[in-house]
This record gives sequence, structure tokens and C-alpha cells, in this order.
Amino acid sequence: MEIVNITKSYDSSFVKQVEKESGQNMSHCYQCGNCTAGCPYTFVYDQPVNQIMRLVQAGQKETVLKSKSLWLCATCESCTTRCPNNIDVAHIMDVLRHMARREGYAPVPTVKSFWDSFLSSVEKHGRVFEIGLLASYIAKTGRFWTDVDLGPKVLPKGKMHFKPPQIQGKEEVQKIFNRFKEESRK
Amino acid sequence: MPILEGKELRIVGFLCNWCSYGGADTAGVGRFKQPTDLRVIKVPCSGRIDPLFIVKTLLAGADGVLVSGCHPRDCHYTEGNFYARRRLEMLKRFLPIMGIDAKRFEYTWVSASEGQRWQEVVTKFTEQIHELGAAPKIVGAEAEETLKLMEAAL
Amino acid sequence: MKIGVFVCHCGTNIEGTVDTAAVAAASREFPGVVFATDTMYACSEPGQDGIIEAIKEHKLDGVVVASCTPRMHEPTFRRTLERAGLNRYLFEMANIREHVSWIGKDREANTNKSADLVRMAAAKLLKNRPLFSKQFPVNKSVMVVGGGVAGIQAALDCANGGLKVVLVEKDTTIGGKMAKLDKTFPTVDCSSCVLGPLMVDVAQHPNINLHAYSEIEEVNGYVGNFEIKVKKKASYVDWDACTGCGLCVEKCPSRKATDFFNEKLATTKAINIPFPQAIPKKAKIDPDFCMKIQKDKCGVCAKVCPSEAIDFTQKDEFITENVGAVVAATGFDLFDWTVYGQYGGGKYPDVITSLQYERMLSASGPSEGHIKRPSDGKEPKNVVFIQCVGSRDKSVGRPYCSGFCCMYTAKQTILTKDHIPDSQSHVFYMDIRSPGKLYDEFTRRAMEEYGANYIRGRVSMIYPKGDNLVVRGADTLMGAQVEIDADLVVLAVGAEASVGATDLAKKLRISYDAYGFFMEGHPKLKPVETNTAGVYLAGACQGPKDIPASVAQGSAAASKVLGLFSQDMLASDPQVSVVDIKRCIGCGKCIQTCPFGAIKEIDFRGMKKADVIETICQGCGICTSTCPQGAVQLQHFTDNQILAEVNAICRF
Amino acid sequence: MSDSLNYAYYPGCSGTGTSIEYDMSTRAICAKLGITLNEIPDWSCCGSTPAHTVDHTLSSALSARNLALVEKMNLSTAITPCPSCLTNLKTATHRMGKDEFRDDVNKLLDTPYNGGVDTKSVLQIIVEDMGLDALKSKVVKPLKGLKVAAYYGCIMNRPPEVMNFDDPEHPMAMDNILTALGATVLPFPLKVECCGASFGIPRKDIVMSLSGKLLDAAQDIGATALVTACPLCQMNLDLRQDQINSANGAKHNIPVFYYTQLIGLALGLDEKELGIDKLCVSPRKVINDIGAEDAS
Ligand SMILES: Cc1cc2nc3c(=O)[nH]c(=O)nc-3n(C[C@H](O)[C@H](O)[C@H](O)COP(=O)(O)OP(=O)(O)OC[C@H]3O[C@@H](n4cnc5c(N)ncnc54)[C@H](O)[C@@H]3O)c2cc1C
Ligand SMILES: Cc1cc2nc3c(=O)[nH]c(=O)nc-3n(C[C@H](O)[C@H](O)[C@H](O)COP(=O)(O)OP(=O)(O)OC[C@H]3O[C@@H](n4cnc5c(N)ncnc54)[C@H](O)[C@@H]3O)c2cc1C
Ligand code: SF4
Ligand code: SF4
Ligand code: SF4
Ligand code: SF4
Ligand code: SF4
Ligand code: SF4
Ligand code: SF4
Ligand code: SF4
Repeated sequence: MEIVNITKSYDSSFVKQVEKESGQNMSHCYQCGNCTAGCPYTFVYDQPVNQIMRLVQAGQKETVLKSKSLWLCATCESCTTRCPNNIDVAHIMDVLRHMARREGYAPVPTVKSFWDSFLSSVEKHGRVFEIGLLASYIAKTGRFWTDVDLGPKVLPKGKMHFKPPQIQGKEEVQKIFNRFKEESRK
Repeated sequence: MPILEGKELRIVGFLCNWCSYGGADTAGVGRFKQPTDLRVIKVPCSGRIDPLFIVKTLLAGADGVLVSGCHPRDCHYTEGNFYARRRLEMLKRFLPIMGIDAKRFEYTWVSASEGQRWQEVVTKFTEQIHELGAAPKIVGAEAEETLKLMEAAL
Repeated sequence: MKIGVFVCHCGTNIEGTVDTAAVAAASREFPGVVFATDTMYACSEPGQDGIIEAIKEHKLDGVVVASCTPRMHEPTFRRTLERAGLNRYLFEMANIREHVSWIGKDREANTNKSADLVRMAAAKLLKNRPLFSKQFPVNKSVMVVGGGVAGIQAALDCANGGLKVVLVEKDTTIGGKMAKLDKTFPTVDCSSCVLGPLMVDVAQHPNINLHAYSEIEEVNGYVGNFEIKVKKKASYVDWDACTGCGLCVEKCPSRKATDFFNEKLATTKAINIPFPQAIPKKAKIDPDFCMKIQKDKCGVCAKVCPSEAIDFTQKDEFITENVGAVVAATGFDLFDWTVYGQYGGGKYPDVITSLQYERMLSASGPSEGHIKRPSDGKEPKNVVFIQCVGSRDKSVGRPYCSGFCCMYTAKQTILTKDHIPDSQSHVFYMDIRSPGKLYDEFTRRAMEEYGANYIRGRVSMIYPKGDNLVVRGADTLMGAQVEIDADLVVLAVGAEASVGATDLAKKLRISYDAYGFFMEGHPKLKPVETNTAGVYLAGACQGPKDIPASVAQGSAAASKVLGLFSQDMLASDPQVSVVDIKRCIGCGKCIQTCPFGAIKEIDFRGMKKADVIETICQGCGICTSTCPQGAVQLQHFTDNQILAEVNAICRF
Repeated sequence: MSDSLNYAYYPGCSGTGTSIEYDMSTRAICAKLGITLNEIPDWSCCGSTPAHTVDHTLSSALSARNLALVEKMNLSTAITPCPSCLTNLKTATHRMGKDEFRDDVNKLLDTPYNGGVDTKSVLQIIVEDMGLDALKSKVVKPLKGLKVAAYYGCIMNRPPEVMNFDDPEHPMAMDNILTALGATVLPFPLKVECCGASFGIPRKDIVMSLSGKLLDAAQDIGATALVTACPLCQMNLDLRQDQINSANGAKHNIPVFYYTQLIGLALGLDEKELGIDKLCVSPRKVINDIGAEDAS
């Protein structure tokens, strides 16, 4: 492992930004590990969530933002519910994801693509169009749907529609997305 | 100068010796930063505080008066703060009649262990007084008149 | 009056943010001030000598010291004045440290405010009058409240010092938590071997009068002369007659009574003696479980008792004790851990508390020293210990460290290995706090010699799987989530203020902190005193403490009491109220409001007047603000003195 | 009393598709229980997890559009069967308690949302507004002999400050309902453990592991059926049960009901109406065994 030169790599503005966007005080974390102990996703994380908290405290921006863990957190709220210091850990994970996105990190591309496909489906139709979402996900990732075996279980039961949902407020929803994009460009 | 003109206003605090004065000390020991306007007068018990002190203080030119004692039921002298509460409640209702903004006077309970709470109380009250600004001066006969009214009422 | 002003630097504590020289300079302009200087450490020997010299040189007859809080050094400087031949009340302090230099960094504002506080102090001082104490006799007996190891130590030290001691214990036996422990760190010697003899000494000491199963009902009076009403709770057994033979317990058919002594690990009889070495060894009936009291059946105990001690109609009894001092030693209680749903919230029988585990380990416990799982009586092989349960946890309102649980957990892992050699202990910890003599060596021994597996991290959940419990935690040093299949889980539950501590504090008129622990007079200088003269603290009632510290504080409290009683007479505080007989109209309002009954009505040439009984007056001043005539004035805090301070800052 | 059981209803996207049987059974039992559901006209997607991973303002705006529609309906309470939708709707209201955030969100909307809507799960109103006694009195076919494990999923009750319902570690709402229906509810230790959520598509391995543990735990305690309140959980446990079996070398064959379907059965509703046939793992045997003890 590399030596971390704290004087050089400590990024105080990063810590402040995380605190501002999440409304949490990072110094409250005393590294007990309760969040990691309860996190169902620790087994696939590259950094357990308590270490993410530590890395943020230590201002290690890059290490945090390129962490895969951010993309594998399911916002299950186990960490937030059990943190002895009442830190909303899941909220911080969310905020870190926002920052990672803004800075162009996406170390687990499949997850990002899935979320993106989901949202574009909402943007387009106002509601999720499940088959369309799958098609778009496959197109983005180039992975043929790994769940082909599920097709026969779902389709005959009339659970998925081949036609996108039709809602009148579709444009309204699109406007939400458009305004959001404008606002974030500001 | 009694206060730093432009920066500070005249705020007088009456604190009981056992709880709130101790709480203010605890805040100091904890280095809990506070505005500098407040000047503290120590009394043995909030029950020692005659409502007329507060009226006289306000008439004498204070912009705000803060009274703080032990929490109800925690009084070092068992029930002094109950007397205080009753009298100060009365006073609060009479102040506007005398032409004094009731917001210039506040009473609260802070225990000797509550340094943090003291910091909050002082900060909040000082901000409140700064929002109201310097008190209009009631002078001469008018002041005498007010004082007499108060004396009769309380 | 010629006033001298001394502005203290306190090293950099004050000087760092206050220009003390400027404060001294400004002071010279204040009415009455003839001399002012700044000084490095006013309370030090040269500092005090400087004050004395100045008094003599400048013929001062009043002194203002601007320094720390009067709660710290007012008595010091009053003595200084006396040494210079001045009356101690011709002195005022301006608190420019706690109230100025420590709460802000703006040097200009601080300097100005400090000068202001000196101006107020000087203005009040101009109205001060010499006051003189009266002597009053001391009742040289002491009441110790709480008979844990701290209270026992305090009681024995006082009794050995020749004082009469009244020991009041709310349970039927003294001993406190220590009586429930198996062995104690860091020596791992048997708890009852250490405590037992002390308890016997208490029972046999001619100077100790023990009221067990009793509580404080009411406290009146003041240092040297307290009058305390004690409630002796109904035990339904005449303790003068009971010999503790135990026949009644043996024969009582009601076996389901809650066994508090064994931390509810077992049940006990409706009539019982908590443990064989109990002091006093007397039987008590738990009315909730007694068939005679509940249903008017049975009565077996009364039939078998050879001493005819059973009395089903017994009522609470009240007695009054007169003492000169009180030591509060009411100890602690355990945090109710069932708020942790993730640990099962009390649903899993094999998740127990550390104190329950002590009972299990103890040869006199319900399992006779065999470690058995409550669920099925099996001997556990994998035992998981979780530290900081209900401590260092803001989310449950307990942010403080309980101090001794790291140590007793290490002890319990050692004892576990002793009891079950093929067992494995696992300890989840956040930090190991073991700063005493031989303490860290002790926790190291648990790991190195006894093979306890210490895992740095907290546990997020426990759930049952088959016969076992899965404990899921984190090993933060390994950076991993870990799971242990445990047979038994022991929670190192934290300490909190004992039930009823705040009620007692109110009766004794002492302060307590946000968690209900009693407040000491000063964290460093008065660790066993309280703010109420004559009331002292010992043991865990002041904050979590292990046995050595509790015993040390018990002895310290005793030495304070012995010191107080080394004088035959105490000096009264002259800061009491005085009635100006000419102004008093005899309306009686002050008599009604005085909380201490310190004012009586007298007849003065045929007229009703009020009169303050000096020794009873506590100096609260409630009468003063009640009197419509301004006739009764609290000395040193008269209307004029307080208004002088007001005018010093407002009127110009 | 039934007057008061009148709510705006938000089915959620999956309710129109992969969890259509949840929506069907919810509507069916509500009709039977006298709970009036007024579907929010022209509701749109709440954005689910993907939205809040992008931005909180966007996520809240997608929810707030629907809540603004509820305000127009003059109803004070909106209910939804789906915990994921619920979280989004609740979090939006919670966060919009802060003026600055509310203004930011409303900037994205045509119709601003003022924050006056209370959101609850269908589960919560059955337990709290209607009450178990009322439910019990309507049971015509008690679920005797059915041994179930009630699985709540991770976000139904967490974080407690926002969700404000039931116990965050040991929720009991479904357990109590199922007991009232006459079923035997086994103590399920992993009630609030995450099933793998929406990672089914991008990271199937995760779901195989997490949902696998849930199925194992249900088997350990001897449950003959799992009961859920969440479309994602149900899908992971039911639709993917075969995949889980082959990934983990297991042989689970345990039907996974929505609790609403079991209420429906106990109320004597038609299986068709409850979408029982839409479940992947066949519940036939389990349903046939209900009351078997009684008969014998
Ligand atoms: C599981 C466990 C293991 C421990 N192991 C060790 C160890 O190995 N070594 C060690 O040094 N320390 C150990 N300790 C700490 C030890 O228990 C305390 O240091 C010690 O008990 C403190 O003594 P105390 O007298 O202050 O309080 P307590 O023991 O709590 O005694 C207080 C007494 O006051 C009585 N009382 C309470 N309120 C009132 C009232 N209002 N009126 C009258 N009486 C009242 C109580 O009934 C009790 O008898 C352990 C603690 C625990 C929980
Ligand atoms: C850097 C540092 C910072 C600290 N900060 C804090 C703090 O912030 N708060 C706190 O509570 N504690 C603090 N401490 C601890 C504190 O210093 C001790 O608790 C305290 O000094 C102990 O007092 P003492 O009287 O027992 O011993 P000492 O202070 O060591 O006094 C012993 C005295 O005995 C004299 N002496 C020694 N041998 C003989 C002899 N043979 N004959 C005659 N005289 C002898 C010595 O000269 C000395 O004057 C700190 C300690 C250090 C080192
Ligand atoms: S649970 Fe809270 S305090 Fe503990 S490591 Fe996680 S964030 Fe930090
Ligand atoms: S919210 Fe994310 S980080 Fe927290 S426990 Fe759940 S998956 Fe882990
Ligand atoms: S008198 Fe007070 S302020 Fe001055 S040196 Fe002593 S402790 Fe410090
Ligand atoms: S039988 Fe009588 S003397 Fe013996 S312990 Fe019981 S009450 Fe006391
Ligand atoms: S009368 Fe009560 S205490 Fe006595 S033997 Fe019977 S049940 Fe036990
Ligand atoms: S003593 Fe140890 S176990 Fe107890 S609260 Fe402190 S750190 Fe935790
Ligand atoms: S000051 Fe007055 S009210 Fe207070 S104790 Fe003395 S006489 Fe009583
Ligand atoms: S209140 Fe004043 S006037 Fe009345 S009796 Fe007391 S001292 Fe006299």
C-alpha cells in the first residue's frame, strides 16, 4: 500500500462539501464499525462503509469517489438505523454517489447503466416501461439479458407489457428532468 | 464606556449562585464561545430577585435583562425558583403596560452542569436583543411614573 | 472606603484575551478605587502577599480581585484579607476568566467587559459592611446513605474515627453491587472474601447504627445540625426478633418470587434472605408473592418461626435521626439494554447482562458457580462479550464511558476459561480503557494467557439460528464483517445513576448532572464535596467508578467529615437576613414564604414584628424580595448592593 | 367508521407490471374491508432508488408531483403498497420540511407541493386505522395450519425517524395480521435484512447471495410459505428462486405471497381476483393444506 501523505492529500473542501450536502457532521463518527457490521453489501464492497466514513474524515477525495462501494450500496438504511452517533450514513453514501457522478466516476458500470436506463424510461414515459428499460440496459451494457430464463415465467402471466404506459402528465415529468438539467448546469 | 458602542448592547443577567452561575462557569470551563454583551450579577437564589430590580434595570438604561435560576424542583433552597417563576410571570405581563417591550426580558432555567445550554441561552437572548436594537430611553418624570405603577402592581 | 483592585493574568488564561494592565488602569478611575494593579497569579503565595502588602501600604479597606470564578477562590482571598486584618466581607470578585476570557477571543471587547465587571464589583463593595460569624455547636454524628462498598468504607472510617454513624441502605442487606460479584479485577480475588469481613465489621461496630430496607424521606437543617426523617419499609418480619435462621424460607411454599439479588436468573421464595452472608441477616416477605398477604391463605412462615417474628400487618415506620453531616453513596444501576432491538430486545434467553454472568460465575449463585445457558442449561463453549452496551452511545442518550466494563469483561473472559477450559471467549470492543495500576497488564493477560479473542468493532445484530445465536459484527482492523456462532452472549451493560438518585439529590439540595450522577463541588479541587455544606459524596453515585476508586472516595469523604467535626463549634455564615424592626409592619409575608421556617413572629412593645433565627436562615433572600416594606434585608445581598451593581453598568 | 377509511392511492409502477398481483389483491381486499382507494389520477413514477442516487432534488420532485396531485384531490393521506415508493414519498415530504429544499424542488415542478400530505403504507392503515379486531371479524376462512415467515424487507420501517411505523428491528405488523387470519407465524430472524433490492439485473450474484440467505432462514425455521409486503422482495424471492437454487446448490420450493393475497384468501375472495396464479413458485399445495387439520 502506498504511504498516504496526510498534509498533502487531506482535502478539507471535500469534507466540507460532503457535510454540507448531507447535513451530517463527519467528526461524529468514532469508527465503531456498526455500519459495516450490519451492511448486507459488505461482501461485495471494495471499502467497507465504516472505512468510507473514515476516508471522508481524512479528506481522501479520490479514494472515496472511485470506490465501487458507492455503487453497490442499496440504501437499505441498516447503517443509519443503527449508528450509535445518529449519523445518517446512507444519506452520506447517497451524497458521495452524487459527487462521484458529477466527477465522472463509475467504477461499477452495470449498476450505473441500469439506473440510467431506469431514469430515462421514467423521463420518456412518466412511468417505468419495464421491457423498454431492459432493452435500453442491454443496449448500453452490450450484455445480453442474463435473465432470459425468467422470460417464460413473466411474460405468459401478463406481468410485463409490450406497450409503454401512457400517461397524460408525461410532458410534466419530462419538464422536471429538463429543469433539473438546466438547474444543475447553473 | 460600559459597552462597546455599535458592537454591544447593555444586557444584564441575574443568576442564582447554585445552578445558573455554575452553568455559566461550566460554559467557561468548556470554552463555549458566547457574545460579550452580557454582564452578570450573582444572587443567592432566583427567589432573591425582586421584579422591581428588573424594572429598575430596564429604566436605568439596560437593553435587555436575562434571569436564570435552577430548574423547577432543583432549587438549592427547595422552592425559591417557584416564587421567582410566579413573580417573573407577572412581570412579563406588566412590562408592555409600562411601555417596555416584553421581549427585552427573559427568564430561564440552567443547571450547573448545563454549560452548553447556557451558551445557547446567552447567544439566543443576545441575538434577540440585537434584533430589537437599543432600548428607547424612558426618562425623568415618565420613568418615576412607570416605577410607581410597577411598585403598585407587583 | 479605599478600594484596591487586583487584576489577575492567570498565566495566559486571562491575559491571553484580556489586557489586564488596561483593566487596572481603567479601574483607577472608578469611585472609591485608590489602587489598582495587574498580577500574574493572584492566588499564588506571591500574589496573596502582594495583596496584603498593598492593603498595608495603601491603607486599603476593601479589595476587588478580578480573576476566576468566586466559586473557586473566594474563600482563598477572604482568608488573605483576614490575614491583612480586614473583614472578609469587604471583598468582591469580578469573574473575568470563566465569564470573559474563556468564552470569547475578542481582546478589545473582553478588556472592556472586564473593566465593567470590576466597576460593578467596586460599586457593590462600597456598600458592603463587615459581617461577623457566630459560633454554633456541631452534632458529631454522620449519616451514610447507601451501603455499597463506598458507603461501607466511609461508615467504617468515620466510626473508627470515633463518630456515631447512621447507615441507611434501601435494600435488606448492605454490600451493593460488589456483593453480587464473583471475583474482582485486577487481582481476581474473591469478592465476598474482601467485602464479607467489612460487612461484618459494620454489623458489629458499636458506633454504627444500620437501618437496612430504609430510605430517606425528608431532610431538614444544615451543616452541623441536619434532621433527617428515615422511612423503614415494612418487611413483615420483626427484625428485632428475627435471628436469620432461615426456617421460614425453607418452608415457604411460594417459590416464584422475583430474585433481584440473582438478577432474575432464578426465582426465590416469597419470604427470603438474599444470600447467606447478608448483613443484616434478616428475612423479608415480598408481599406480591405472599399467599397470606394476597389471599389470606398459608401463614406457614408464622407457624414455623421459632422467634414469632412474622408480622403480616407491619407498616412502614418513620424515625428521625439528627446528624451533623451526610455522605451520599448510592452507587449506580445498570442500563436497561432491552432498548437494543438488534440484540433481541430481551427476547433471546441466552443474551444476558454482565451482572447476571457474575451471578452465574459465583459459587453462591443460582447455578452454584457453573456456567449454564438459561435456555437449556447447557455449558456454553463459544461465549461472545459485547462491550459498550448503553455506554458511549449517543443514540440511546448515554454518551459517556462507564469506565469499568472493559476491565470486568477481561476478568470475565479469564473466569470463563477457568470454568470451562475448552471454551473460547470473543470480545467485541471499541477501545480498551484500562488506565489503572496493573490494569493494562490484566487485559493483556486475558488475551495472551487466556486466549480471549478481541475483535475491534461493534456488533450490529444478534439472531437465533438453530440452538445458537449468530452474532454479526465488524472487525474494523481487518476491514471485514464477521459472524460468530455463539452459545452465550454477555453484554457489558453500562452504568447509570441509581434509581431515585435525583429525588435524593433534591432532598439533600445537591446538584446532579444531565445523567443523574451527583455533582462534586469542583471537578479537581473538591471531588468529594458538594455545593451544600456538610454533604459529601462517595463511590459510583458521582460517576462510574470501580472498587478501588469507590473505596478511595469513601475514605476521602470520611476524612472530610472527620475534618469538619474536628472543631466543636462551626462558624455560621453571616450572609443571613436581618429585620429592620423600625420598618417592619408585622404583615407576616416573610414568615409565610421562608422555605426554612427561619422567621418567627415576635412581640415588640406590643407590636407584631418579624425576627430571623440566624442559625436557621440559609441566606436565600426570598423573604427580602417578598417584604413590601424592604424591612428584611439579606446581608451582603441587600437591595442597595444589588442595585449598586445595576447602576454601575446602566447609569452613565 | 368506513367514512374515515378514505385514501388517495398510489399503486407504483411495478403494480402495473411485475407486481400486478400485489395491486390486484390490495384493491380486492380494500373493497371487501370498506377501505376506499382513490387512485391518484395520472400519477407518475416516484423515481425509485435510481433517482435518489442521482440527486435528491430530482428524486423529491418526482415524488412531489404526485403529492401535489393528492393535494388537489383534497385528501390528507396517500397510501401505497410499495415500500420503495413509500420511502421516496415520505422522504420527499420529510426533506421538504426545510424551506430551502422545498423551494428547490418546487422550482422543478409545474404545480408546487406544499407538504400537506401524510403518506402511509397500506399495511400501516390496515393495522392502525382499521385495526386487527375489525379485520379478524371479517375472516371467513381462517388460515389454519399455514406456517409462515413474515419478511418485511429493509426499508419498510427504516430509518425510524422518517418511516415512523412499527419497530425498526422487530416489526410486527404483518405477524399480527397473519396471526389474526389464523396462520401460524414463526419467528423469522431476518425480518429486516436486505434481499438484494434492485441489483437483480445489474448484479445478479448479490441477489443470489442475500435472497438465498433469506430462503435458507425460512427453511431453517420450518416455514411453508414466505410472506412479503414489497414487490422487489417478492420478485427476488419468488421469480428468482430457481436461479438462487442453481447458484447456491439449494432446493427451495417455497411460495412467496403478498400479505394482501393471504388476507384475501382468509376473507374468502376468489383466487383469480387476488392474482394467486401470477406467483411463480406454485402455492397450490400450501393453499390446499390450509385447514387440513380442521377437517381431520
Ligand atoms: C458486572 C460488573 C462487574 C464488576 N466487576 C468489578 C471488578 O471486578 N472490580 C472492580 O473494581 N469493580 C467492578 N465492578 C464495579 C463495582 O461494582 C463498583 O465499583 C462498585 O459497586 C461501586 O460501589 P458503590 O458503593 O459506589 O455502589 P453500589 O455497589 O451500587 O452500592 C450502592 C448501594 O447504595 C444503595 N442505595 C442506592 N440508592 C439508595 C437510596 N436512595 N437510599 C439508600 N440506599 C441506596 C444500593 O442498594 C447499594 O447497596 C463491576 C461492576 C459490574 C456491573
Ligand atoms: C504533560 C502532562 C500533562 C498533564 N495534564 C493533566 C491535566 O490536564 N489534568 C489532570 O488532571 N492531570 C494532568 N496530568 C497529571 C498530573 O500532573 C498529576 O495527576 C499530578 O501532578 C499528580 O500529583 P502528585 O502530587 O501526586 O505528584 P507530583 O505532581 O509529581 O508531585 C510530587 C511532588 O513531590 C516531590 N518529591 C518527589 N520525591 C520527593 C522526595 N523523596 N522527598 C520530597 N519531595 C519529593 C516532587 O518534587 C513534587 O513536588 C498531566 C501530567 C503530565 C505529565
Ligand atoms: S456506525 Fe456510525 S459511528 Fe460507527 S463507524 Fe459507522 S458511521 Fe461511524
Ligand atoms: S444503506 Fe448502503 S451502506 Fe448502509 S447498510 Fe445499506 S447498503 Fe450498506
Ligand atoms: S486567582 Fe484564579 S484566575 Fe488568578 S491565577 Fe489563581 S486560578 Fe487563575
Ligand atoms: S424463621 Fe423467623 S427467625 Fe428464622 S429467619 Fe425466618 S423470620 Fe427470622
Ligand atoms: S405466608 Fe407468605 S411468606 Fe409466609 S410461608 Fe406463606 S407464602 Fe411464604
Ligand atoms: S469501560 Fe470500556 S466497555 Fe465500558 S464504556 Fe468504557 S470503553 Fe466501553
Ligand atoms: S433569607 Fe429569608 S427566606 Fe431565606 S432562609 Fe433566611 S429568613 Fe428564610
Ligand atoms: S414581610 Fe417585611 S414587613 Fe412583613 S413581617 Fe416580614 S419583615 Fe415585616
